[in-house]
Amino acid sequence: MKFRTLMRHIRVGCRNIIRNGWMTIASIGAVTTTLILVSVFLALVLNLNEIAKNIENDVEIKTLVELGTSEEEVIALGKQLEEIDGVEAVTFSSNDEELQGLIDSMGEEGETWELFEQDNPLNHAFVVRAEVPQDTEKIAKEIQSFDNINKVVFGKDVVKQLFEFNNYARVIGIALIVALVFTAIFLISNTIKITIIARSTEIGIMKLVGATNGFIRWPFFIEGLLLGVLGSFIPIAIVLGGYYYLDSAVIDTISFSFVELLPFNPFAWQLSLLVLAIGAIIGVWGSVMSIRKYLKV
Amino acid sequence: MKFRTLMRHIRVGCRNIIRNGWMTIASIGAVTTTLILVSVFLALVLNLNEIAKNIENDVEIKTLVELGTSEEEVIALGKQLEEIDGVEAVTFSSNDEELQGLIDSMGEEGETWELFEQDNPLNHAFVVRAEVPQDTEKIAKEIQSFDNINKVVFGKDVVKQLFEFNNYARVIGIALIVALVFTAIFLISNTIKITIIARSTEIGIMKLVGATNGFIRWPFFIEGLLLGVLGSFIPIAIVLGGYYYLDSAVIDTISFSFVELLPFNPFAWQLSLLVLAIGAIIGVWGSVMSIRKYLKV
Amino acid sequence: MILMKDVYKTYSNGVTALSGINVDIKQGEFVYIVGPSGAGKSTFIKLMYREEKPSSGTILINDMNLAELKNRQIPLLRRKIGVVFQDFKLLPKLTIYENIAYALEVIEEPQANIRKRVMDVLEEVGLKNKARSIPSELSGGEQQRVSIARAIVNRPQIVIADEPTGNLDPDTSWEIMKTFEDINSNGTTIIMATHSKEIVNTMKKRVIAIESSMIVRDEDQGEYGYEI
Amino acid sequence: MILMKDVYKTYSNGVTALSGINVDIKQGEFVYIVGPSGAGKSTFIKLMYREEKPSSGTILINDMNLAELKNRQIPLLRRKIGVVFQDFKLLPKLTIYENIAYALEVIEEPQANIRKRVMDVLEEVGLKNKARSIPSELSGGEQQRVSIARAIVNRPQIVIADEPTGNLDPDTSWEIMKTFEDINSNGTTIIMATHSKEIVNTMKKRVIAIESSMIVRDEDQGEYGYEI
Ligand SMILES: Nc1ncnc2c1ncn2[C@@H]1O[C@H](COP(=O)(O)OP(=O)(O)OP(=O)(O)O)[C@@H](O)[C@H]1O
Ligand SMILES: Nc1ncnc2c1ncn2[C@@H]1O[C@H](COP(=O)(O)OP(=O)(O)OP(=O)(O)O)[C@@H](O)[C@H]1O
Ligand SMILES: [Mg+2]
Ligand SMILES: [Mg+2]
Repeated sequence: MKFRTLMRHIRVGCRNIIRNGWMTIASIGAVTTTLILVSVFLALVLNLNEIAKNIENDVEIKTLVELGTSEEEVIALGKQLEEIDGVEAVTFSSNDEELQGLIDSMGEEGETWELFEQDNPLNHAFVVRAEVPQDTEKIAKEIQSFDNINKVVFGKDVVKQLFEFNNYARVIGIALIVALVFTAIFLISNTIKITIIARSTEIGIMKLVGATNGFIRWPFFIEGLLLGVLGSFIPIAIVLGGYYYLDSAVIDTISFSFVELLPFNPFAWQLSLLVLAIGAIIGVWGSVMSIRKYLKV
Repeated sequence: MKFRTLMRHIRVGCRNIIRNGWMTIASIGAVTTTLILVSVFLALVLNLNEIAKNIENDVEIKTLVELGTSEEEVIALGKQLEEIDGVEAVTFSSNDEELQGLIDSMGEEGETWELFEQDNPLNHAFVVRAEVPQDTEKIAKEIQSFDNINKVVFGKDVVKQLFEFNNYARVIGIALIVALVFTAIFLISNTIKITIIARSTEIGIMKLVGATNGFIRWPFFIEGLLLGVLGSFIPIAIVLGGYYYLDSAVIDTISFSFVELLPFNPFAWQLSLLVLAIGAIIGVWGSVMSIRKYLKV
Repeated sequence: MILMKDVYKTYSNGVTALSGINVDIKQGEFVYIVGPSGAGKSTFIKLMYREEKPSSGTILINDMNLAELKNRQIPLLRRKIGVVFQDFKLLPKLTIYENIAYALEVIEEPQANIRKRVMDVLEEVGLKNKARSIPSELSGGEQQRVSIARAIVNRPQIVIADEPTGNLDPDTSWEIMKTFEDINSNGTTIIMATHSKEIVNTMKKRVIAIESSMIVRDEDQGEYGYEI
Repeated sequence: MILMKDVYKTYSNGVTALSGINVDIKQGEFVYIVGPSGAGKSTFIKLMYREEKPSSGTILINDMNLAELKNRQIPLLRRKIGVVFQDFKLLPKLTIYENIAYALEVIEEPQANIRKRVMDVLEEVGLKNKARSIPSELSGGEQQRVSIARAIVNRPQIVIADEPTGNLDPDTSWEIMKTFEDINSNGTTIIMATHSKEIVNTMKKRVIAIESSMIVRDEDQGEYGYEI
């Protein structure tokens, strides 16, 4: 293809965008709405995923040391714990600290227990945190086999439920996103297909006056690209604007410690780029696929 | 309009569905995908809402009775508690029951506490449950002002966070649904609009040979209705089939007590009906709106 | 019956297609409109069935003032006028039968009548065997005859034909002209734009010649030609 | 140059439009195709630029065997042939200028050449002032002339015209015929389906008469008419 022909195709592609008026508006409208859907969803699911991770990270294993274990043995046990594969941090908590914690956690009712301060019936404890929360159970089992262990406690059921729930949620989230992206692809290329069906007579005429398939396809290629790109502008604006607003203003007023959004920079930018890419690719793909049928003979 | 003319319109509407071939398939495709999206979402959000409600319902207020309160006073207090506005149920739990509960909840570690069984330092307690979970805090305050109260305990922070979180989630869910329904409306009517733009020449010819606007509009009305109804078949099948599967098979394997789906009957049926109605209404509305432009003169 | 007074038509792109048209056509007349390509013949015709509005001037059809016609009255006007369009204007997805039947369906004829009338008129234009074809399966001349059939199927008071023989061979043209003469003799007004010198000069009728948007000649029993 | 041997064409709906066609047209000839409406003239023409494929038989154009032509070679064939379509086939959203320029753009002419050729050819058909209009703003005859202009703009070796004067008044028709004669005298082969007795009988050329799908007459310097 000669360079001037390429320029011609680009010119014609842009011209068609303008001349097709309503059809163009309708196509861009379809691209815009579907991409808004996709991007809002992506932002939501990715952030929920992040939140789920934060919650999981709060899970710890409490190792109670056998009563009457000597100080050296306790120190050795601490070392041993730190050396376990996948352990991130080990914190020691003496039986006095444990009692104080118990009293504190019980509030006023805890006062009753203060009488035990002289004769503490509690054990020393190690708080172990896993690098990967899913390893928690495995690590707990390993600790159980050590010497001088009175008991290994972690919210087994709660954690399991949480993980299970999070895993389900994550699978559902990813499934939804994949479904949504496919839906978007379908809807956009569907819309473009209809506009091209509406132009099949014109494509036929072009062929009759000696245009090759490539010559006909190129302006549609450009047009599809433009439709996709133009259609992704509003979704990107919404992603950037909305996310910025959420990130800075709203979150401050919500008081859950575990809710922490992915940082605006680079997350929102990456998402915008992704949306732009989806729009452009589907636009091109939709229009090129749709004319194929009319280019045969 | 004569009856035979109405029959003619219905016949022609059906005929157009068949003759428009690709356009019909593309339109139905758009309706189908958007309605799948809407219905899966509706099912999801409504069920999550239900789950959130279940969790909230688990919240209770524990009222500890002052040590040394006489039996009559305790009984009177129970009556008083039951008479509070918005209280659903009041359960009494003696100090022995409380200790047993504590011992049980602590597992093996709890054995240490068994020595207290002779000399129970715990209070009697009432467990109060609010009718509307959001009233919990208000009721707790009221109880605080009663006589013979040692302490009123409820997971203040946890509950508040949970409610807050649930409220946010619910608002987001409803917002998403509303947005999704509007998106569906837009996408479907957008698709139908394009197919009608593609037929604007034909509409012009009809007008030129003496057809009134009503005469032209009717078959489009029927066609839009059929598009909407046909397009809602697959989504309904997915709703019914998928929900039935989830309700019966999958949920059994998930072990969270608070996860309980809305019952298949009537929920899935209602949802199907809703989807059918949305499809039909948008189909009709989209096609009737879109030809308006071409009916002017 | 048809009266135009001081009619001007300028299209939105600035082209003046008709200027100062004055015409009076009586019930039952047969009128040829002649003139070179782009003179304004089709525009003249389009004004009568209100495809186009005049820029100024008065048009009366059957005492209906087209300037005062409400939008919802336009279909009633068009049902009284059968039009053969220069570009046929057939509905591409309907069969020939359905295309012609459409003109009867809009006036809510019973199915049985429709069937009979359509087959009769298809017989008349020699296309009975094409009833189930769609327009794109027809030759140019066949499509033109379908357009003619549709125009006359509901026996309108006025038949307006824009070059109805442009795609027809001489023999078929004469058959069509005979049909037009038949329905004209039954009292139907016929207005026909044409380029056929042979037809105009053989079948002598009133001739209105338009050139460069003006009527340059209007004579009964006229000859083809539009030079002044 | 153009050779048809035992060509049959039956459309998918069962209509036989051509049967047993044998024709040999030499480079530089001027041939009229005549025949009644629906005889098969347009089908005969459509076979040559491969809008339709023959059901059986051989067609050679410039020694290209159309039966063996690959899909991607079809555009090359069509660029050698300028076609005036019976229904014009203009691109509705392009201006007249753009419509004609399209035939030059496909062969990747430089812009400057395109501009000059298009304006020249518009001048030739008398539509220079309509260059910026779109087809729907043109009269029937004007659209037909645009189709003619597009067919001859890239100086093809063969010009095929399907009733190119059907919507034209006699004067304009003669101008177009003069243009055809001009390019024919420069060596271009011209094949023209027509219903105009006057043109065929005045401008004497080879006449191929088709009736009911068969060639019933093929004579040099023939007259209009297709009865055997
Ligand atoms: N819709 C339109 N918009 C703008 N200009 C138009 C329109 N229709 C026709 N014209 C112009 O108005 C003039 C008259 O057109 P009209 O169709 O009436 O000619 P005509 O006499 O029917 O010609 P022909 O014999 O070629 O059909 C022409 O110059 C044409 O270009
Ligand atoms: N695409 C098609 N499908 C089926 N039948 C067709 C098709 N095109 C033409 N025909 C039929 O084939 C026959 C020949 O058609 P063709 O167009 O070749 O006639 P023609 O000689 O050009 O007539 P006219 O002078 O009216 O243009 C006609 O009976 C027509 O109905
Ligand atoms: Mg005209
Ligand atoms: Mg033909």
